Amino acid sequence: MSHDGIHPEPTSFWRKHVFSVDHKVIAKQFLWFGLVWLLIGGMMAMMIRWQLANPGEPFPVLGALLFPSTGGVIQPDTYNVLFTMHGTIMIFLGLTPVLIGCFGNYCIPMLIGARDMIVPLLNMLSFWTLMLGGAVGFYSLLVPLGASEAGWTGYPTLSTTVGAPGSGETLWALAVFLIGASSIMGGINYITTIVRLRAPGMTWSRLPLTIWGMFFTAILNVLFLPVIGSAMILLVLDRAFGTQFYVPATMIDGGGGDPILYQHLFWIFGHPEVYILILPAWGFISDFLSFFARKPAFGYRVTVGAMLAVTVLSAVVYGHHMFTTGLSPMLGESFMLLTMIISVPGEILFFNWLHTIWRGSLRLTTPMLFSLGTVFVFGLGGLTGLYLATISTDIFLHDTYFVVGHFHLTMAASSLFGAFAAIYFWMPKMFGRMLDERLGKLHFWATFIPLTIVFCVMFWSGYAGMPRRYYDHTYLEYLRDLQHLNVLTSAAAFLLGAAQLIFAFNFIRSRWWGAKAPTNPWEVGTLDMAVPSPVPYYNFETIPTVVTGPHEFSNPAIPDGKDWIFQTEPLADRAAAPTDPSAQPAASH
Amino acid sequence: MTIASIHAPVEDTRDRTNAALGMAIFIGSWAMAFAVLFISFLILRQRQAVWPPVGVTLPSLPLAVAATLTLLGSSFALHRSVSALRRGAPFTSWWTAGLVGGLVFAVLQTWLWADLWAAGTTTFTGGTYESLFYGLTWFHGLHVLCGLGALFLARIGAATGRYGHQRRAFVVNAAVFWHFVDVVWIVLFICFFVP
Amino acid sequence: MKTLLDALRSRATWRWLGTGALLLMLSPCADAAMLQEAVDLPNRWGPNPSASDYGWRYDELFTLITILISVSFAIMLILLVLPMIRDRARAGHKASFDHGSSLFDKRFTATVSVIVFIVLDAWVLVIAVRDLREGYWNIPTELEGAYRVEVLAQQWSWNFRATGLDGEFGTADDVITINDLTVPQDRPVVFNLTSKDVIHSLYVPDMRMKRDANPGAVNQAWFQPITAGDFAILCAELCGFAHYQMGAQLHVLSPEDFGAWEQDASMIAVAGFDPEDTEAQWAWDWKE
Amino acid sequence: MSGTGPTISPDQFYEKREKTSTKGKYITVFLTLTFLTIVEVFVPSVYASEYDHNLKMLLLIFLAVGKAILVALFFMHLDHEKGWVKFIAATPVYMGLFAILLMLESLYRQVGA
Repeated sequence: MSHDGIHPEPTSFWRKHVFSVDHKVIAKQFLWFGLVWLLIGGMMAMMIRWQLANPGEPFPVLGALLFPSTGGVIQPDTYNVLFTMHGTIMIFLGLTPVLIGCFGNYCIPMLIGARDMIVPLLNMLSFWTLMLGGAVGFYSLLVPLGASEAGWTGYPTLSTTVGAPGSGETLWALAVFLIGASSIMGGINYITTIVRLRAPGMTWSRLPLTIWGMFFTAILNVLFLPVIGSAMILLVLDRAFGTQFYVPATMIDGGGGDPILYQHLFWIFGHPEVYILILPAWGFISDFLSFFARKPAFGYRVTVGAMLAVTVLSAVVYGHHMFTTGLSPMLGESFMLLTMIISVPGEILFFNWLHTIWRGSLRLTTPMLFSLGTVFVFGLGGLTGLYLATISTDIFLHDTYFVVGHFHLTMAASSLFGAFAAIYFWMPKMFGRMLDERLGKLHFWATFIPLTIVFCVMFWSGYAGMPRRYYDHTYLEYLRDLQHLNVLTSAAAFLLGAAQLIFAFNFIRSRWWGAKAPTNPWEVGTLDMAVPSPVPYYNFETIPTVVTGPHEFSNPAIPDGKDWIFQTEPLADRAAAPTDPSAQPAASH
Repeated sequence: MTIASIHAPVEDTRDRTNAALGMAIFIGSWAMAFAVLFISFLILRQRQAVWPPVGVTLPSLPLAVAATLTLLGSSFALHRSVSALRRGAPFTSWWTAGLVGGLVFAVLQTWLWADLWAAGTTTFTGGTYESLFYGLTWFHGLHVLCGLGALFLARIGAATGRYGHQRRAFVVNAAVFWHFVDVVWIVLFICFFVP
Repeated sequence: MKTLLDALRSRATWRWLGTGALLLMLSPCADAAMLQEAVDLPNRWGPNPSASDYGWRYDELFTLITILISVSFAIMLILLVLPMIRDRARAGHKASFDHGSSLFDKRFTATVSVIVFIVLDAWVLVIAVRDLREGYWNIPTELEGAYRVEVLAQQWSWNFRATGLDGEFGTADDVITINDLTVPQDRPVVFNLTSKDVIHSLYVPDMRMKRDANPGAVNQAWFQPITAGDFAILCAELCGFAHYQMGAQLHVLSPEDFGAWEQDASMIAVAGFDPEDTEAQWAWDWKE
Repeated sequence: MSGTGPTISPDQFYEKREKTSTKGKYITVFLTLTFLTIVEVFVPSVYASEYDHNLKMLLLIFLAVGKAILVALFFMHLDHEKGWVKFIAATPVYMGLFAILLMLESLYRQVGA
């Protein structure tokens, strides 16, 4: 391909760094945005844990600044705001921007061999809509009569004016709507880009698995974010115009609005949202495990098929969030069966990951450690899901800390680990600087160990019957003798929080003062690794022509005795390759 | 290529395909939002023993029928216009007809709201019917406004020569969005106006 | 400005900043009072033993799932850690080359996943469906001697209503209590739940029961106490800022004690009945 | 994604398609839609209370869906030579499944309660 379409790089500050349409700049904007919100959300988690370990004691240092009226003590309504906004921020403003906003934007054009997203302007708009959503969400914390405190799920009628008179909840719903709109814009862009802008020769079976993960995430985004958008519109109408979508007319006999309708709508979106957050991480680690085990990804097509199966099934298992709301038994049993069926593609993914690293040549770099960590925590979280998929055990465990431990491991910890793996992996290409490996490994272990303790102890608390979203577990006698579990969780959680400072330090230092990154720091063959670090404005001087798959590691047909090959380089002739039955050239896999 | 196409005077098949695919995904996505609203309608209507609920003044039927036919007519005009555009024939007069049809629809819709509000059927004091009626028609109305904006921009662009046979993706997509608004209205019509 | 930049570039600055921040973050951990308190408080490591007829179903299934997933997780861990040790990159070590795309591989994957599904999921599923049909969802009717309780949840208390001696709701002898429920031992206790304002959830951990109280609808739930004594009732669904305070007491009395209690309570209810007090007339027709 | 271009230019393609499809067809579609709208309005008055309520509902839903399909099929042409692209826009049709599911569930709650 010729040089058409290469425009000169914008030179003004605003066009270059702020209102840029360049996917790499937008990716960095998403990254910084997400990291700042992760910090804020993490701080909120620290406050929550502090309150649970030391009920009614002032939060050290920051408490006096944030809650001067109480001398730093977190009040019950503040506590509800904290966990509500912790959930909302972490999911919508922290993980989504980092995983999907940043790495979707960065990886999709880079890995498929395009110069930018298909509609760069829409891409920019997506970021600024998210920014607006974030601003509205943040502003909701400051309004009189209290911020949103109905949980991140925002169940009516607690989230309607019946339970939350302040305007904070309305702003929260608007923020979620705006963030959803941003994700839809991103999703449309991602799908169209992947379908239309793949470089010549980049067939569907030569896409890195990262792109597949992103593709399915984008599909879920465009299909299910409108659902939450509509649910939020109805909520806003209920709150602002006195409509009756979610508020029943009478206490007992139906009529009027239906609070359960919201639960259905919310979870029709909410369960796919779990996969929206985890599919990119699955994509990353499927690639990274292969990259750093120097082995092809085991069962590429099966992995993609499993991701597809999860995508398709994700919409029809949502009922397991509602086992105690009074679903009809038939529906309950169907959802239990479907939930168990969706675990099969999950098992297949595990099987393929474990098979990928088996008999490899493992380079335990930081991205690899985080990928292996993802397998570990997702394994733990996924398996404990069995308790919650089973209605008769879920009846006891629903809305206890067991659920908190489970979903933090599956959708929070694993996607966070996936995000960290991706940051450590692509930092050199994005910023042209290496992250410090020693600090990175320290960060991994200092995160991994406390994290496992935090959520395993949460399982234990839930097993002992400790309900979630309680301000003070020592208030009721039944829970007083479980306080030691809270203290243990909190101590580990503070360690976990402190460990993130290592990352913040490493990231900031390496961003400006880190070692200069070589062109191909990890010796892998994807398209982005062939261009200089940091990546130049239009990515590819000429659009590359792809001839091999992304995972041809240790292929005997690779010339020059390397164990990797660029996707643009052909493998040696089949006849020249040793007669290993499994050594097939890329075209056949 | 793509980035160039934002400012380029002509577009090629590739660009048109991109635009068509993007629009198809957008319509698919946004139809989900309306699907959710219609599901809410079904559920809430089912919870109501009598429909329409006792004491509710229904909107004026002739007005609603007029609005529906206007919208259908406007869709038809836009379709003729796009067909002409694709052939390279003059298309602006049909387009103007469609745009005017859309404007008339907006006026009729406003009239409907005003009528109903004057009759005492308001959101603030109302129940399920009012909630659904105003909630869904307002949301639809916003899309009508967006659609009218797009139709208007396309018309201006056609007048200034920005859009034409060689550069028509925006025009086609504006028409497609308008048809989508039309389809939603057809379902709304059956939900609220037919007693 | 330049000195500031130089300071930012120097390692010492960062070392001090880092250490300071780390210490700040770790300071909560070093809170001696918190740890001391944890040691001093009475400790419980699991749920209390089941006090209900069907509680064993939960306990048994929980144990079964725990065993199943522990074994699975152990296998996964071995397969994860073994390559990390054995297959570390080192001089002279080469990774094997295998796309895992042969028919054999696909069949192998399919077989493993089917086996895992049967061992892990299908088994549990069958037991769970049996438990639900025989236990949790097999709600006894009035004819089967059920003791019926209407529960009206509100922010932030539980209103309980039993029929009293006449066996009918909405009469003067209805026993109405707040945050305090007395039920007979060895008789099924069936609840009708609804809510005045927001969603609540009636959680009786020792009976292994939980059910949401939704405004605008009535939900059913039941258990059959097999031990007399006092138990806790909690709210499990976020219901506002005093959610954590929304507890109640459950008293299970032996059949004889319960008979005497019901007699007394009914009489007191009749004596205290005030037809003017419409707030207290919230009974509804029992829903089976 | 290279080398999959059409063998005829898209303009020729549309010319060809426009020739095969007559102007009259779209006018017929429009008139059909108008007719259906009028039928919709008259259905309730013909089907008064003595007729089955559900039948009326079904008929109305059928009419509305038919009209929606007509508009989508005949008017909503994306500028793309491959016809299947417009079916992407039809994915939300599967929300119908959820609609049925939710209505059954809602019925259960009302009857069961």
